[in-house]
Amino acid sequence: MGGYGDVIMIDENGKRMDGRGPADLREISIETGVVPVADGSCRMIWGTNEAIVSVYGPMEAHPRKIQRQDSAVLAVEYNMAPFSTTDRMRPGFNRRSKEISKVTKDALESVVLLELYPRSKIQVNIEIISAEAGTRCVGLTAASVALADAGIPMTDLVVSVASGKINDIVVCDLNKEEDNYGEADLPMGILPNTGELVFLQMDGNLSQEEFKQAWDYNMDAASRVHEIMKKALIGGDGK
Amino acid sequence: MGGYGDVIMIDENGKRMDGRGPADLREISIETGVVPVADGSCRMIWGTNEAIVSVYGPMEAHPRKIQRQDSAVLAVEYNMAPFSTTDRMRPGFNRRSKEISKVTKDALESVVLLELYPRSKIQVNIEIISAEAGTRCVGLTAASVALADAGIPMTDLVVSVASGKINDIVVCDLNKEEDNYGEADLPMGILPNTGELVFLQMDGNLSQEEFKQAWDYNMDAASRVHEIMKKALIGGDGK
Amino acid sequence: MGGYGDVIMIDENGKRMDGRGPADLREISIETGVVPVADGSCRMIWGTNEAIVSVYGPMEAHPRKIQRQDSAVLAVEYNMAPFSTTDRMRPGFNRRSKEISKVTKDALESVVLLELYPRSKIQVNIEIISAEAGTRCVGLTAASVALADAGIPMTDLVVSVASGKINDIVVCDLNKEEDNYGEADLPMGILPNTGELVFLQMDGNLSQEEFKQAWDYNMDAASRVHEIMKKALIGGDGK
Amino acid sequence: MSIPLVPKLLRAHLTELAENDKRIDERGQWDSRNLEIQHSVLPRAEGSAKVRIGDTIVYAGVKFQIMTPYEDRPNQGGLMCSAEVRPLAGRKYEPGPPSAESIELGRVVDRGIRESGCIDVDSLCIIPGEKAWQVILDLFAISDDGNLFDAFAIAGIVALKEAIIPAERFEVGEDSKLEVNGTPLMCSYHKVGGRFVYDASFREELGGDERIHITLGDNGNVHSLQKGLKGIFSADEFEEIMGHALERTKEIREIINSL
Amino acid sequence: MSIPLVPKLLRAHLTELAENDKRIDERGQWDSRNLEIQHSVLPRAEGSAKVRIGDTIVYAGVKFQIMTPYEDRPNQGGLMCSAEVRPLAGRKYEPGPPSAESIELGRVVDRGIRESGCIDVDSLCIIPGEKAWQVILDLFAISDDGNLFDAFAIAGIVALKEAIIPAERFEVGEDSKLEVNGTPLMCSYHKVGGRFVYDASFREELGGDERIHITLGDNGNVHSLQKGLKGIFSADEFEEIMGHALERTKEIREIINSL
Amino acid sequence: MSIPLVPKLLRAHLTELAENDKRIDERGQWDSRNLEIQHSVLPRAEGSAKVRIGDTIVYAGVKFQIMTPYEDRPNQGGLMCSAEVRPLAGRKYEPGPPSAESIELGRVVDRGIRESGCIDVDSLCIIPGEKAWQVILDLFAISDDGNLFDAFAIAGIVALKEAIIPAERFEVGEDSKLEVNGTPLMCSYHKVGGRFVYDASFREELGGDERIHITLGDNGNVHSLQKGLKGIFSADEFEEIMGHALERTKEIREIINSL
Repeated sequence: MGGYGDVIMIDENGKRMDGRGPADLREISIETGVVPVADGSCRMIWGTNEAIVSVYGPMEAHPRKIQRQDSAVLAVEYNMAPFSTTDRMRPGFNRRSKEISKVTKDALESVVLLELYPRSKIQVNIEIISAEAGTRCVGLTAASVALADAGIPMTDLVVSVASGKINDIVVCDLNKEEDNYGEADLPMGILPNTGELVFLQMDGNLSQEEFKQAWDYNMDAASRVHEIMKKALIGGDGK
Repeated sequence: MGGYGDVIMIDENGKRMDGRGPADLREISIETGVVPVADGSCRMIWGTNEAIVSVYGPMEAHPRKIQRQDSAVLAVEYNMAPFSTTDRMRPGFNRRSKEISKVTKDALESVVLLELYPRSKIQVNIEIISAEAGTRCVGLTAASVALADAGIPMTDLVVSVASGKINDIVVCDLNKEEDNYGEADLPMGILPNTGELVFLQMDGNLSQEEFKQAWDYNMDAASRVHEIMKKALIGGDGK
Repeated sequence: MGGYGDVIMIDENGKRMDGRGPADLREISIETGVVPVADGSCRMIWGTNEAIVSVYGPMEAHPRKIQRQDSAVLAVEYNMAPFSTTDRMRPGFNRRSKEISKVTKDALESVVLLELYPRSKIQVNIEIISAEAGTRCVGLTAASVALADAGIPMTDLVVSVASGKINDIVVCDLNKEEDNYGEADLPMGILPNTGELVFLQMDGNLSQEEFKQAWDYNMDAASRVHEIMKKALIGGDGK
Repeated sequence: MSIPLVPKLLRAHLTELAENDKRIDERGQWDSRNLEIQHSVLPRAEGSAKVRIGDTIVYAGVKFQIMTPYEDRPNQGGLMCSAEVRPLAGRKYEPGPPSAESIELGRVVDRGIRESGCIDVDSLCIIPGEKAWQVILDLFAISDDGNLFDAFAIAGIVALKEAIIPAERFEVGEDSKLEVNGTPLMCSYHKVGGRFVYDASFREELGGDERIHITLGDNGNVHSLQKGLKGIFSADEFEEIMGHALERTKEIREIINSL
Repeated sequence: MSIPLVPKLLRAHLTELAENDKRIDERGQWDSRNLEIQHSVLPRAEGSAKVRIGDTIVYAGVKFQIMTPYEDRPNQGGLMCSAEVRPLAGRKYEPGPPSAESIELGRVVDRGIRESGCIDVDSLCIIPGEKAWQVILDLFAISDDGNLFDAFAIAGIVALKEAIIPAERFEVGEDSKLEVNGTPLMCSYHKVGGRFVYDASFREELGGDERIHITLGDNGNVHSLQKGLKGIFSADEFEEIMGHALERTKEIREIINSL
Repeated sequence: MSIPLVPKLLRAHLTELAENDKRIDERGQWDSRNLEIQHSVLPRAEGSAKVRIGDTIVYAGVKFQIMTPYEDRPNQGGLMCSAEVRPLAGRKYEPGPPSAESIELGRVVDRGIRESGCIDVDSLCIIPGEKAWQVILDLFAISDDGNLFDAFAIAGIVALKEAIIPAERFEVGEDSKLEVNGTPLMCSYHKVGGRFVYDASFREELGGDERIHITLGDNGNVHSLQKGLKGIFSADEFEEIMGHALERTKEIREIINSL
């Protein structure tokens, strides 16, 4: 987190700079089928975040040494496009992207029924086209929609949201300024049907009480995002 | 191209700074067998360009995954030696060399009878020992001679020459100063027996008329270079 | 070598700055079994050098293309930990480490009975935890102890020591200051039972006479180090 | 990029179609697929465009950085053009360092724009010898159904033409529009079934031979040419596609100028 | 790092043990292996520690460099934390660029220390806008028998707490102790045989599912969390391990403070 | 570089020849192949040489760059020596990052020249603390039929000895000859069929054991040694080859000095 600072980001009525209350989400929309050549795909706009995800597979895993006898392998590429950030993001190896790719893969492997497709490979590509704060949540959520769009069986969708702390107050779904000057960020990946988790990260400084508040905000927000995901998958425009 | 500038590179009589007329080539010589350990090789000196090319193969392609069932694979490495340029050329990955390797390979694959050698590999290595302008043409031309020296069957040799534009006048075979200050460069790879093309690039600014003039210069020059190539291959010293 | 300079490193009585005479070694201790998860291991402290070596294997060599039909392959990794030097050593590719890995491998391959383990692999990892001068000697010596600790059959241990020249005088086992300001360094890898060599490097400036003196110092020191190695391997603490 | 085995059946099919003057998707030899151009699509870019040709979709985004001019050209800024085709855009693309194919792609699009002179690098100078703008044009593929070259070239010039130099954010003056003098455009031709066609689809590329890329400026001048892949062509063939490119670049230029 | 085939027999064995509330090495669910902490072990480092947890052994070393502060933070130095697990430490580790696993390892340990704020980067300034200290914490594995995360986290904070800024060697003043405000500590839990255990050994990791890392500060505040590997967990499970972590970090902190 | 299977038949043949005091190409144990040295062969280099030993052919070229001296040695320039063996020179060489073999090759040749002190780095200073010359010696193999080490070492010193510092082009004074004090030369020996031979050919290298490289200065002083590859040798063996090297370096030095 960027650190405390003297920036006032929430007024005495609990209104945030962009007009939201503490528990409110930014605007979200989801569209499937946006990569015509892919087996499944999804665009998710969340505030001014934009992620595009494509899914290819199940297909033959090659080279053969990466094949598993009793399940499919899942490969996840998370990447930020060079024009996705205010300062241009240089293409190439990036430790942050590598870690997010890994934890996203860990989360998705927990729900995809990989054992149905031995020796095959499912490739999930997450591209952040425009970044605002919370891109890993947008990427993971959009990836689960794209997998569903590709018809890959899963035990549940994954909804990922983050709450955090600004000016010592816990709020849901930090925007860019709140992320820059905030004091903590708690992204979670939630299975909406059971409330269980497949993804969890956190950094900053939260007391045990603040931590519980942020946790609850995320749980609550997850069901609202879940509704939007379901609408997008049954054919609505996701607005 | 380096851009226009005020440099006068051709006088009122059409004489260029090195004394050549618009359609004249620099001096060219070719020698084969210059890499004793190779299956075929060639040194081509063209102005103060010097390229050395070695050919290895047909030999077993390995690893096996690069093998093709119905033809040989052709691999081409174009590289500039560190001492080939006025400012030292740093060894290592280089996007320009990578592109030239690829288009040279594309050109040579068009004439080599690859289908005669299934599962095998032919390796062509082009090293620019001294660079003057037009190194890709020298490399491609020399490579076709080295392939012939290695006894690899081809439908035709490839003659590569470039014409360009200096001081708004189209001329053949730019030298270094002409290339630096010139306004366009049109390298072509020509099959001398049919006048067909296997290689074509161009950058700069040519009107349709200028373009046709440059094209014609190249066609014309190709037959002169072809004579030198044939002499080198039947045992002359290529002068 | 760092070059001559005006630094006085040996007094008129032949005493060096750390009190040693010309033929004296720094203090040495060896402990085996220091990497509990490895098949064999060794810590060697030599002056303020500290090397830790682990050996894994013989184990299956993979990928299969590195296997040899009639012997094991030996892989050696020499590396300096980032905190091993006064100025932090950046992790990653390093030409010096690559060369030392290779010559150490060349030396060890000369004594390990690789032909006893066809198709398998023996991995030797040398990590310099603290560096003082002579790390390649410490690494090679410790590696031969770790191989013995792993029960890998060898024709002999390898003892590696270096002599050099300071203030025009030949001395044994240069310390850090002597290495920085000295004029030559001659590291050798010696088989203590036969006096034969498996490793030899040298740089600097030695007359033929000085060279012979340094050679003799190394031969002599080798038997002293050999005693310490043997004690460590039969269960003493190596002091 | 992994190389698929040459799909012989596809080649045979394409040849048969060509003999009857047909294409695999019913188009005529010189027909383009549906072309859609949008601009101002990327909130973090200083200029941007999205181009769709059939099921091929690409983005272009312009960013600016401050550079120190080269010693021998103290009054010039720079233009850098970078093309990325990541695994998102098709199952054949793999992560990792750029393949020879995508290096060629980026360099050919770059040359078309650069050599047309539409970006006057002298206009990018801020303080001679000290500071100048570097224009970075990033081309990014979303979906590759063939002919990424033309899609990138169109998206690139459209993004440049709307780019705003963010001088205020860098504290070196007021924001202003990037000067772009001209609209260089590329037309790409692929030999499929023995004859060149315009705007080849992915399947045509897969079963085709060589391709030729022509970049022409406002006045029909040639700024860049490239022949790629294995194949032989004649002067007559080239003349025919050059003729088509002269017409087609005019049409696309009108669409762009009316955006 | 090569990926071993999932060892099914080991998993079955671990599940059976868990059903009887046992672990493979006889420990209870929340027991740690023997923990040994040494400091001042590296002659060339400005601060160092060696930690042994069972047969897992790691070193941490602190070095300092002089950096130019970033333009937007002229009064701040920097902290860099780098973890390396080289082939020395286990037969599964291979030389070459860091794997995704070791990148995660380094970043998770880094975040725990960084986010606790125990290093005040403002205190690292030497000359505002010109010179500041960069603290480099290198974590290095000697023997991996499981739970490198906790071993690195303990070694890291112990090494920082004894580090001396070598100002004299860099000719920028007198040597002084690095200010470290607090002792953030990580506790790691691994799901083995269907339940979380503390301080998993290598064999438990091999036959287990997801792991969770919790970093807590002196006052029990949360500074960093990370869930790794495939697996699903519930809020109740998490609450239980958080409760244990609150206790265990206090115990370890006492050991460290009494060194 | 791909590693060929040890060619057992070749080894057996070489051993048999050695037992009869013969070599595969009829040479005596200490004979060199034909040695040709040319200088001033590269138009773009500031100094250059071409060396042919039998069918082994190499080039060396010297270039200069301006560097900022290191802080602790403000009056010194630098010498960099880089060896490249690209696929041109033999079917076993592959493109890509340098192999351990070619790293060793470059470093051994470099040490021979550097440690002899023949380049006085103090003489390379232009403005103390600000500008100094960096001498770059590039060694480049054209055809590898064995003993690249000696070919590189000879070509390197010959190229350096004729190099002109291009001060005018860099606008820092007048061109002048690079000072080179001495002619360090390397002799390489390979154990083939159980005994060392001088100037091994490619086939001898392929079927041989260890090699030893000795670099001697004008007065017979030793400047660099290297033992490479698997193999054991005795003090007596070493003494014999050192004796030969003392003679042979004198012969080559005379050839070079008479060029």
